[in-house]
Amino acid sequence: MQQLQVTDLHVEFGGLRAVDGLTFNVEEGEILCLLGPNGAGKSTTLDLICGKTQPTGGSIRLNGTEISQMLEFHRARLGIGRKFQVPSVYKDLTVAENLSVAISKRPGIWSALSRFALSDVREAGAILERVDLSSKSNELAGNLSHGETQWLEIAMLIAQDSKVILMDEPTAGMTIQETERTAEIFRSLSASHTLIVVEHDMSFVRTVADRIIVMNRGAMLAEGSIEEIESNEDVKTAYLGH
Amino acid sequence: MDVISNQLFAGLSMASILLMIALGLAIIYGAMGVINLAHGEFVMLGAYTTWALQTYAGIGILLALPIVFIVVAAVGWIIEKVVVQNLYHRPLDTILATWGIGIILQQAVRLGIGAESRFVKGPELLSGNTQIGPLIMSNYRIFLIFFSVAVLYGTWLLMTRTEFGMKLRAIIQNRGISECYGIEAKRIYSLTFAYGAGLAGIAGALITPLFSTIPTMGTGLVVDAFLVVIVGGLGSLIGAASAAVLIGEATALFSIVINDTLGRIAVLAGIIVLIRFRPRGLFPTETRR
Amino acid sequence: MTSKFHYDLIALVIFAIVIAFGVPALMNYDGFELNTFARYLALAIASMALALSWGTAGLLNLGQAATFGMGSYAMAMHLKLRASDGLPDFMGWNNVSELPLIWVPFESLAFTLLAGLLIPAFIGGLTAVFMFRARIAGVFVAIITLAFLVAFQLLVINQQGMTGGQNGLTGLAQLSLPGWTVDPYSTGFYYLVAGCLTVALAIGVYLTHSKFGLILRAIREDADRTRFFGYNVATYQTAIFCLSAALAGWAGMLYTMVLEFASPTYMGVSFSLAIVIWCAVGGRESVIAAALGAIIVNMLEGRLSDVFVEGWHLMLGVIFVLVVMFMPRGIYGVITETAKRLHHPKRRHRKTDLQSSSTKQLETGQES
Amino acid sequence: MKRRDFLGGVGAVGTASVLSAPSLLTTAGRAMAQGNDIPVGLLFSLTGAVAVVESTLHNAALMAIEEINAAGGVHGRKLRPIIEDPASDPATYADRARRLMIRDKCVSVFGSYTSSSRQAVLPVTEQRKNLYWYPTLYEGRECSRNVMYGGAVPNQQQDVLVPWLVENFGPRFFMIGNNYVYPKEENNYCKSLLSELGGEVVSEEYVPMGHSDFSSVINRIRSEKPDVIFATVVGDSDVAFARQYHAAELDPEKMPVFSLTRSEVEVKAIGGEAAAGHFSSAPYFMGHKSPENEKFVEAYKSRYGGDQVTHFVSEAAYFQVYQFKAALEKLDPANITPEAIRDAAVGLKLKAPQGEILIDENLHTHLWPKIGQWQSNGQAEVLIQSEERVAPKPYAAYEGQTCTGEGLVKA
Repeated sequence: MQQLQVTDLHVEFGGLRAVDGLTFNVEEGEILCLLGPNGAGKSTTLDLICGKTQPTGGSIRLNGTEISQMLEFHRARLGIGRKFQVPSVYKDLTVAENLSVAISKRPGIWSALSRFALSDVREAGAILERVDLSSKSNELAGNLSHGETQWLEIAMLIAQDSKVILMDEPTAGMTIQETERTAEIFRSLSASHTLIVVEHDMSFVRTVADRIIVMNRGAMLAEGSIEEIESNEDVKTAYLGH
Repeated sequence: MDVISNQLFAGLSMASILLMIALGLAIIYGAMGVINLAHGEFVMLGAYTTWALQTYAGIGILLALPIVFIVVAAVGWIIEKVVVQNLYHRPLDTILATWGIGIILQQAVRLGIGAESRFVKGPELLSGNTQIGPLIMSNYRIFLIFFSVAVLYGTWLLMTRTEFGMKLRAIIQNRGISECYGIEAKRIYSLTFAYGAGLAGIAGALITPLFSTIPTMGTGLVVDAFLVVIVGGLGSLIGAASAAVLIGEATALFSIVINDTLGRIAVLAGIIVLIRFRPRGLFPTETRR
Repeated sequence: MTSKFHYDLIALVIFAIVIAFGVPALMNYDGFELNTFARYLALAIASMALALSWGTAGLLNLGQAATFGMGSYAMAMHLKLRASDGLPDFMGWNNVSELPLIWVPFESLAFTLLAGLLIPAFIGGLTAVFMFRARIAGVFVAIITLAFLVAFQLLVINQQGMTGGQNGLTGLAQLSLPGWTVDPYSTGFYYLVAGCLTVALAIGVYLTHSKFGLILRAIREDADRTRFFGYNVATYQTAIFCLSAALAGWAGMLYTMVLEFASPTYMGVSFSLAIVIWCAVGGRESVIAAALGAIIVNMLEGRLSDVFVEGWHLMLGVIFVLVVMFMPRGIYGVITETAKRLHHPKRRHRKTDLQSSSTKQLETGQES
Repeated sequence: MKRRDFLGGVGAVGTASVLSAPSLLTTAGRAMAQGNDIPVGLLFSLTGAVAVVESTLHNAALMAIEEINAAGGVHGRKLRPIIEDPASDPATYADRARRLMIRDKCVSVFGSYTSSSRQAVLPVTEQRKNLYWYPTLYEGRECSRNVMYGGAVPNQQQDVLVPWLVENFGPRFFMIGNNYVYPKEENNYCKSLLSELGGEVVSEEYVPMGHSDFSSVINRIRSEKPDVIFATVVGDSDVAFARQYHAAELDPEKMPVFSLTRSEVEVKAIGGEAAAGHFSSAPYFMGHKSPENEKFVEAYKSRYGGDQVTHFVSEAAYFQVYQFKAALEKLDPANITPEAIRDAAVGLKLKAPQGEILIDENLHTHLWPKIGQWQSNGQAEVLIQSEERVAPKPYAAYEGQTCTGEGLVKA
C-alpha cells in the first residue's frame, strides 16, 4: 500500500529551486534512502514532508490525506516523525524527561495537565534498554556523549512511534559498531514503521535500504535497488563531476 | 491645512529626538544583543553634564557636545567593563542588570546633585522661528532634525567605512572566527557600548532646552526608544531612522485627530501589531542569523 | 515521581508551616506587622505566577502588572460599590450620572471573585494567542507585553469616569464574606492571604512537575523540536499565560484588600519590572523560590528604607546588579548548586545554561 | 543619612542569623520610647518623579520642626521627626504611613504633594484616627475629619483670578492640563465661573502625566489664538510646556499663560527668561512682602543654600507645623491624641508668611489669594492681592453639598 505519496513537489528560496518537481511514493514498512550530492535537496525534502518548510507547489499525501498545507504539529499527530541532522535533544532535560516528551500519543493540554511529568516513561523502559541508556535515565541530556545523544534521539523517535519516520544522517559521527547497531534497529523498526533516510554512508545504505532515490538539483535522478543505482551512469556523472 | 503641515513638522521634530536617543540603543542592541535599560540614564547623565558645564564653566550646549560625549562614553565604557561584559552569554539578564544600573545612576545623581529640576539655557544662535507660509518652525527644532540626520550619517560612516566598523560587523556575524583572526572582541564591544552611551549623552544634552532636567527624566524615554529600535529592525540604522519618523509622525497626527493620551495608546497598539507581523522589523538585516 | 518533586513538596510544606505558624508567632500576632507581611505574601503570588511563564516556559512577560492590576481593580470595584450607596462618588465628579454597565455585576461578590481570576486570564489569553500564533518569542514577547502594559495603563488612567483615573479607586469598604468582615489588620486576614499563597504554590508545584510543565520546559528549550512531536506549542504557551495571568489577578485582589485602595501604579512599568526582579532574585526555575524572592526583596526594601532613608534605593540597585552578576539562577541556584556539591563533592557539574534557547530566539527573533 | 543603628537590625544577620531572625522578620526592632519626645511623621518623597517638589516640602517642614525644637519645643517636649521616603509610589505611601501611624505611634504625619498619594494614605489615617497634614493645593471635594488641608481649593484659586482674567484679557479660554483629577476639577470650576461671566472655552486639552512634547498643543494654541491659556500642567510637564512655548516664540503679551500650578520651583527649572510675562495664581509667592515671609525665606536660604526657593506649597508645609505646635500648646501635655490636636486646631489663627490664616471647622484653611506675574529673575511680582481672607469651599462646584465640622452635609 502507498503510505506516502509525494507529487510534483516544488519549493523556492529567493529564486533558487531547492526542490523542483519531485514525485515519489513510499510503501508501508519500506526503508527508503535518499542519496545525492550536497545541495541536492534531500534535507529540504524531509523538511517539506514534516512541515518545517512550506512547499510552493505540489502535494504530499499521507495515507490519502493531503498534508502539505498543515502545520507541523498536525502532521506529527497524523504520524510523521523527524530526526534532525544535528542531534536535537533537550539538553536541559534528563534522559527520562526527553523520552516522556517524545511519548506524545496524547498531545493535548488536558491530558498533559492530568499526569505527572514521568508518568508515561515506565512504558518506555524497554526502549532505553534497547539503546543502552537505562543507567543514565536521570542524567541531563546535555551531559551525554555525542554517540549517546544520537541514541537518545533514536530512542525518542521509537517512543514517539510515528508511522513514517524521517531520518537525516542518523549515523553521522558514529563508530562502525554503533552504525551496525543502528542498522539493526532500523530493520526491526521497519516491521511496523516506514522510514525515509538521508544518508551518505554507503555501507549503511546497503544494509538497510529497500529502495533508493538519488536526487540532484532538487529533482529525482534515479530510483531503484542498490545494484541498479550503483550501475547507473547518470548517478556516476552527478557524483564525479558535471 | 495649516494645522496639518505644522503637525507634520512637529512629528518630524519628535522623530529627530527619538532617533537620537534610539540610535545609541540600536547600536548596542544590534551589535551585542544587550537590552540596555540604563540607556535613559545615559541620556540623563548627558543632560546633567551639560548643565554642569554651563553652570560652572559657562560652556554653551553646542560647545559642550564633545565633552558630554566623552564623559558619558567614559561612564558607559566603565559600566561595560565592570558589569555588562560578564553577561553577554545571558542576554535576558542584561535587562535586569542594566535596570539595576539605571537605578544606581539615577540615585547617585540625586544624592550628589539633588532631586530638583535643573535649568539649561538654549543656544542664543538658534533661538527664534523660521516661517514659510503658514508653517512656523522653531529654529532649534530644525537644527535638531538636521543634527540627528548628521549623527545618523556619521554613525553609518563609522560602521561601514572604518576599520572599527568593519571589525564590529565581523564580530556580529561570527565572534569566534573573528577572534581567530585577531580581532579583540572584548575591546570592540567596550568601545561600541561607550559609543552608544556617548550618543545617548549627546541626545540628553540637546533635549535640555526643551525638557526638564531631573534625575528621573530617562525612565520614560527608554521605553519609547526601545520601541523604535524593535520596530526598525535589529541593528539597522536606516530602520531605526524610519521607525522614528513613523512613530513621531503617527504620534503627531493621532494627537491632533484624537488627543494626546488616546493618540499614544493608538500608536502603542500600532506598534504591537507591527511587531507581531514583522517581528524582525521594518528593515531586517540579514547579517545576523 | 522524582526526587526533585519530593524536595519541592518538602519545601512547600516547610514554607507553609513557617508562614502559618512561625511568622505570626515571631510577630506576636501584631496587627501592623501581620498586615505588612500579608502584603509581601500577596506580592509573592504575583512573583510565583511570573515564574510559571518565565521560568518554566521561557516567556518573559513584562506585562504581568497589567493582569495583576485587573484583579486588583475587580476587587476594588466590588468594595467601592459596597462603600457607596448608589453611584460611587468619583463618578459624580466626572459627570457620570449612571453606573456604567461593566460596573453593575461587581455588586455580586461571587462574580467579583470569578472576574478577578477570569478577566486577567482572558486578556492574558488574548495577548498570548495574538503573539504565539505568530510564533513570537524571546525578547519580542517582552517588548510586546511591555507595550501592552503601557497602553493598558494609559487607557485605565484615561477612563477617569470609570476607573478613578490617576488616583485609582479609594475609599473602599472592607470585604464582607458571609459571617466575616475582613479587617486587613486581623490575624484572620493574614491567614487568608497565607492560605491563598500556599494553595497557589501547590498549584504551581504540581504544574511544574506535571507533564504539562515538562512540555513547557521542552518548548522553552526548543519550540520547533517540540512541534515535531505533535504538540501545539502555541496552545501550551497560551495556557500557561492564562494560568499565570489568573494567579496574578488573584494576587491583585488580595493586594487591594491589604492596602485598601487600587491605583494605576499597580499597572506601571516599574512595578512590572519589580516583579521580574523578585522572581530573578528568588530563582525563576522554582515557584517556591520565586515567592521567597518576592518576600525577601520586599522585606529587605522595608528594612533598608527604615535604616537608610536617603540611600536605600541606591543600595537596592547595587544588590540587583550583584545578584544578576553572581547569582544568575537566584537563591534557588545557590541552594541547588550547594546541595549538588554536598552530594557529589568531586564531580564537576555541567553549567546549566538556562538561556541557551532564549539566546537563540533573541538572535533570530522568531523561532523560525 | 543614617537614621538608626544599622547593627541593631540587618547587620546582625550575618553574624547570628538564627538569633536575629525575629528582628529581621518584624520591623519592630527599633526602640520607640525615647523619653518624652513627641513623634511626628514626615512622609515626603525624597526619590522618584515627585521628589523634585516633595523634597522642598520635606525641607520646609523639617526646618519648622527644628526651629520649634531650638526654641524649646512644646511644653518643654521636643518634636521628634521620623522620616520616611515613599519614593513617589502610592503603594509605598500606604505602607510607610502604616509604619508611622501604627508602629511609630506618631500623633500626626505631614506629607504628600499629589492627590493620589494622599488618597493612598487616607484609609489607614481614618481607620487609626490619626491626623494627616496635607500642605498642597488640591481639587477640593474631600471632607475627611482626619486630614488638615493647608493648600488652596478651587474657589480660593479662581474666585479672584477668573473675573480679573475675563475683564483684562478676554473671554476665550484655552484649557491645558495633565490628565488627572486636579486639572479636570479646576477646569470644571472655571467653566462654571465662565458661564456666569459670559466667557467661553475654545479648547480643553489633557496630556498624560510626565508628557514632555508639547508641539501639538502649541500648534493648536497657535491656530485657536485664545485670550487666556488656563494651565494646570504639573511638575516636569509644566517645565517642558513653558520652555517649548517660549521656544515657539509665542508672546506672553498677546497670549499669556495663567497657571494654577506653576511656582518658584518650576520657574527655576524653566528659566526666568522663558517664564517671564506669564502669570500664576496662588496664596503665596516668595517675593511677597511681610516680616514673616522675610524671616521664612532667609531661614530657608541660609539653611539649604542661597539658590533655593520657597513656594506656595513649601510655605504651607512650613506653617502647618506651626499650626500643629499651636494646637499642641492648647492641649494637656498628658493627653495628646491626634483627634484632640485636630479639635484644638479648629479656629486657630496664625501669622503665616502669606498673611494671617485661619483653620476652618471643615479643616481646610482660610487663605489670601494672590496673582503674580513672573519676572525674568525667576520671582513673581504680586499684581493682585485679595482684599480679604478667602474661606475654603471644597465643594463649591457641587450644589447642595457642603463640607462642615460634622463632615460632608448633603442638602
